[in-house]
Amino acid sequence: MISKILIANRGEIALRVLRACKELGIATVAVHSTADSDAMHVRLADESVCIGPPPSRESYLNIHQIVAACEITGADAVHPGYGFLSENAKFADILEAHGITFIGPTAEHIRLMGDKITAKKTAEELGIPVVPGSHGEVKPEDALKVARKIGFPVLIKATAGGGGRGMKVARTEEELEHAVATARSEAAAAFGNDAVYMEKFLTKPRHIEIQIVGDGAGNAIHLGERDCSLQRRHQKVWEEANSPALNVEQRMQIGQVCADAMKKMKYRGAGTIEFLYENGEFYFIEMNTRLQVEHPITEAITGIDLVHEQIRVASGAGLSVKQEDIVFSGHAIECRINAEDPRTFVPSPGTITHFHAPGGLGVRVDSGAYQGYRIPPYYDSLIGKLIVHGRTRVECMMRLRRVLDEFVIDGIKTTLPLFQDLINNQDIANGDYDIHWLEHHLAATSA
Amino acid sequence: MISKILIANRGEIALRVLRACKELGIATVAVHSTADSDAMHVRLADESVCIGPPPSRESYLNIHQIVAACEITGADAVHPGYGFLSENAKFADILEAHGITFIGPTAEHIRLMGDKITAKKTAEELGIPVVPGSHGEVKPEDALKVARKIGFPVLIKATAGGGGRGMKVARTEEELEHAVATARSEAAAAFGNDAVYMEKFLTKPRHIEIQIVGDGAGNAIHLGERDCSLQRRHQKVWEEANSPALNVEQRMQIGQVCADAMKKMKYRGAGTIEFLYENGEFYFIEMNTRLQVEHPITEAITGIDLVHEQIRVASGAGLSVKQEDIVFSGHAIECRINAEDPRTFVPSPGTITHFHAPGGLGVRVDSGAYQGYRIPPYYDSLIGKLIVHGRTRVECMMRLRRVLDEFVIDGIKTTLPLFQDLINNQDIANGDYDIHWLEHHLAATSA
Amino acid sequence: MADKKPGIDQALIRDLANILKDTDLTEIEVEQDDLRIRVSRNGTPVAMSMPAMPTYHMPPVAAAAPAAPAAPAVAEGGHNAKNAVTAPMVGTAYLSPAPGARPFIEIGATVKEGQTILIIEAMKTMNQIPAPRAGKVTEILVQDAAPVEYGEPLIVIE
Amino acid sequence: MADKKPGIDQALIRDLANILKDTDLTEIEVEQDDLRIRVSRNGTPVAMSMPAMPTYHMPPVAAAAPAAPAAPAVAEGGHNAKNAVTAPMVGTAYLSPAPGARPFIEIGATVKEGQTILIIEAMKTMNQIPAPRAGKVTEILVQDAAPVEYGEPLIVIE
Repeated sequence: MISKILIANRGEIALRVLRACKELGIATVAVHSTADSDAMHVRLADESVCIGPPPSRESYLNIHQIVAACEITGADAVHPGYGFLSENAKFADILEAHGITFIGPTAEHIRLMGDKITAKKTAEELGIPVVPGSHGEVKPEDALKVARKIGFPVLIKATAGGGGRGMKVARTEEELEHAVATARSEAAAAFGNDAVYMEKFLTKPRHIEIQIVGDGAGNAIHLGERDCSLQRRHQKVWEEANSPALNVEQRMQIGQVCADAMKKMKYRGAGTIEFLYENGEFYFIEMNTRLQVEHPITEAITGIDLVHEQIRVASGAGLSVKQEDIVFSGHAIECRINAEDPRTFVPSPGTITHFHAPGGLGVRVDSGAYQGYRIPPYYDSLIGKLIVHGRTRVECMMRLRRVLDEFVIDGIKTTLPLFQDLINNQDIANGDYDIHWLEHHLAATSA
Repeated sequence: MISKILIANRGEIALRVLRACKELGIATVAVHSTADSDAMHVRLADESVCIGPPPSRESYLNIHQIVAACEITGADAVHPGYGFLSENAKFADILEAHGITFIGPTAEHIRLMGDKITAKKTAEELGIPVVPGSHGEVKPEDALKVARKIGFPVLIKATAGGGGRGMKVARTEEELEHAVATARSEAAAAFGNDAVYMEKFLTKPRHIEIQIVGDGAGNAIHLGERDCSLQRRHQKVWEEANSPALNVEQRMQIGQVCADAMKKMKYRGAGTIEFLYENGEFYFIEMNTRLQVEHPITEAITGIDLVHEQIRVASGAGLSVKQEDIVFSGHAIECRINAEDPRTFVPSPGTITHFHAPGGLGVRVDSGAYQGYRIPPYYDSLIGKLIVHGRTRVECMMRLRRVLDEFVIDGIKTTLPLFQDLINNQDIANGDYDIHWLEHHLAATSA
Repeated sequence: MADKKPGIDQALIRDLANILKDTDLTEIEVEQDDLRIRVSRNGTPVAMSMPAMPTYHMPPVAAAAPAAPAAPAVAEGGHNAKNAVTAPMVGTAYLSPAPGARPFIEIGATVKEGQTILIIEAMKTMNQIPAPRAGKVTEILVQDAAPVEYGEPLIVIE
Repeated sequence: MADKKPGIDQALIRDLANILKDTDLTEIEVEQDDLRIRVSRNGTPVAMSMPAMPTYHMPPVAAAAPAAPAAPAVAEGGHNAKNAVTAPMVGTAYLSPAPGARPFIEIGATVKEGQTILIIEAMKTMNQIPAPRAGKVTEILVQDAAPVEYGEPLIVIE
């Protein structure tokens, strides 16, 4: 069993993990850079160890310092949170070599899913749907046959390519010949190689991801999906569970596919399988072999504490629930509160002069911020997450609206006003958005 | 339909009601005394009206001022919260006469349940179990027969009595004759009338109450029970749902009895039927024809917003759920945070210099307090409620323990330390307490 | 700076108060020659505590009630709170006994103690509000048929 | 600075307020010749924000790291942070090369720059910590075999 966990992270996720540990009666060690000695999780931890100066590579990414902190505190397990060392296979290896439990998957699985090409191949072998393509070069004379098999629109890409050159979209059969020819000549010019291959082109996909947890011994469950389509520069901004786009059958079907794949793989710990979703079809993008920022919306609709589960399976205690016991109840939305200008998204570190979290039914705030807390300028700008739950999506949205009116964070700029804008938007109200929606919306409203 | 609700209350419950209104898209009017102009719900309301000076009788209990505030703001309904005018039948009558909806039961039902004797009679007629007794005078020669029917221990009371005189307990048949004789002679001496009657005597009862909601048209549901046995001077301190003492059959059985009674009565709105519970039996104490302070624990385990339901039925929209759709999920505990010394319980009004609410999964804070808020000395000392939910009672208790460590309220004394004491107590951990437990515990620990 | 010797330099105090406000300080103390001034504001002025919250008020009732103990010195509107007659009840204020009739009072009028200065209607009842003292009406702060809350200043009698 | 004699130098007060803000102080008092100015803000010094929280630390590591930018002036232990040699890494400090052996340094000893003053063991590796400068050892702040965190003061060389 695990008796003392070192939390190898900072910010809201370090606090999140600390809370789970306390609720399981497990002692905690906070490690922190000199810039984070006032952090809330450092104050609340049973023990704390300063592991280096502000730059992450000298503190939160410094494997030696973290292992040394385990040694001097006697921590027998490490929770890596997300980011930093959470998907670092070498870290997992070193911890294992020192007899310290890494709360996450095996180093082998981290490596497997850490490489995009291997990950896609593995996913396909495990029965997870991937973007259909030509599996190699397509000759002009075969282009139509392949394209018909994939289904229009298709994307023609240089096999040697990258950066958009030698890349063309064909939306119809009529456009295909020209697109292939152009792509080939561009590829020849750019890379000295005119070989192209073909993939399905998604015009308005949603980002939908499936939460899974495996026990490492062949049992695995899924906890439904999250819709994270609202993104800015590939950063998720607003997440929902369940997705407004899926029905129960779709949810349970793709969920089961993912759970089955994880069973085959004997995956251990929490993980997320990310898809693009369009017209009823799922296309694998990647797998994150760690906790996600947006995991609380899954917790809201299932009542299951994912960090508890991570710690359980890491300690060999197995999963606390069976698939058939999981009930999806209501709807949840998470808003990521960043210390940023809500229009320009320029980071806004500084001292929080007033902080008042909203309360009442169906509201969760995960934040290490407090009145008087100084946000250090060295790390990312996420200072808190607001998670709202309701019996229906409408109830959840109405609740979010009232909650946004109550949340006070002063002294710095935050993205709260962005959510007050979104909550009043008709497309958002309808759940009618794709991965491009937010960028378009921001461009339109800033013009 | 209701379009604008005047909230005829203050403090956390005014904020609670305001939140529900906002989530339903209903405009709000806060009324307040001059001492409460800085209250959070006043700041958040769409409109506010100052209705008088600090003393309650000139403001929150001043029916004329509140009705006038409805008139000038055009509010078409009033939510009375709890306390103040919430169980004032005259207020309900006056509002009705002015064409304003009272969000609560009919004045007739308020009156019926407001009188203890009528309430008990009504409850009995409706099939609700009451304390078994002799229904009138018991002669010495009939005492044994009656006592055997009721079951020992029994309480012998002067029919003309009060204040404990002419009151004796008989625990066994052997004690009965002497107890009756003593009670009669005491009664004769004290009241000039030696008539006595007999009731079941409860030695270690728990306080268990059933939450009901009726639509006023003959439909009613129950939302399970709350165990409010932990009391100090008849003030509830810590409440749980479900009760650690009941099993599912007992819960559903007494719940159904209460729901059926409310159907017969055509009760409208939320209400609570309070019982003493001992050895598997329920004994009616009284009915509260309003929202209770501790309603959030019921919301936590059912996901149902009771204030939404109150507003729905008041507006004639009926209940949003059927009995068979109600699922009791997990366990919830509420701690009442009072601005009081945690040992002497002397009120501690003043300015809150630091306020930081706990966060994370399964935590709800209902409080109008904020950093810089000055607690006025004119009203009760409840400044917030901490509600914690978990999948099991153990998870809930572990969560409560970690949450209590996070909650910061400085500048005044609060009862938070009392809960840190209770959470570490073995009897509390076992759920092994009755209505006398807390008084005994406090007496023992202060000695 | 105003030459108010040997009296107290009120303008200076006001300046310091403004600085206090602008700079978010809670206290300023200045000592120079024989002069010593200390200005302070205790704790968290309410207006600062939750600035991000929308604090809508019913427009006609927006003026801070001078009876509010929190901030009597900053009663809005600039009138002297001491001399204002405040509403003893919630209701609708009428400046004349009937629509179109002559108003009870006008600016510049002299009133006697007990003379009706306006009516507040509440719950279908017309309540005559008497002048609490004799004097000259210098300001009428409510409009005819406007809603008033408890403690709201109605007129100024000097 | 503006010459506003004999009036009060308001610009100075505003400047002090800015300093107060920038430095996160709660009070500044300045006295010069006949002038005395005190500005204060009872804001929220970080250390006060959450006093009710239990802030357990591992006992041997309890002393505030002087490298922490938050509170260099209040580094515990009373030693002069300027002259302290701080731990460049996390680990277990050893004052002698082997159990029972003579310690590397003693109080009062003179050390040369680069001379090993102690060892920090981390991840099974013994790291020799050299004296950053020559001087006299006036304090040894760690005990033999005690865990140390990054930035923790180890010894004082003066």
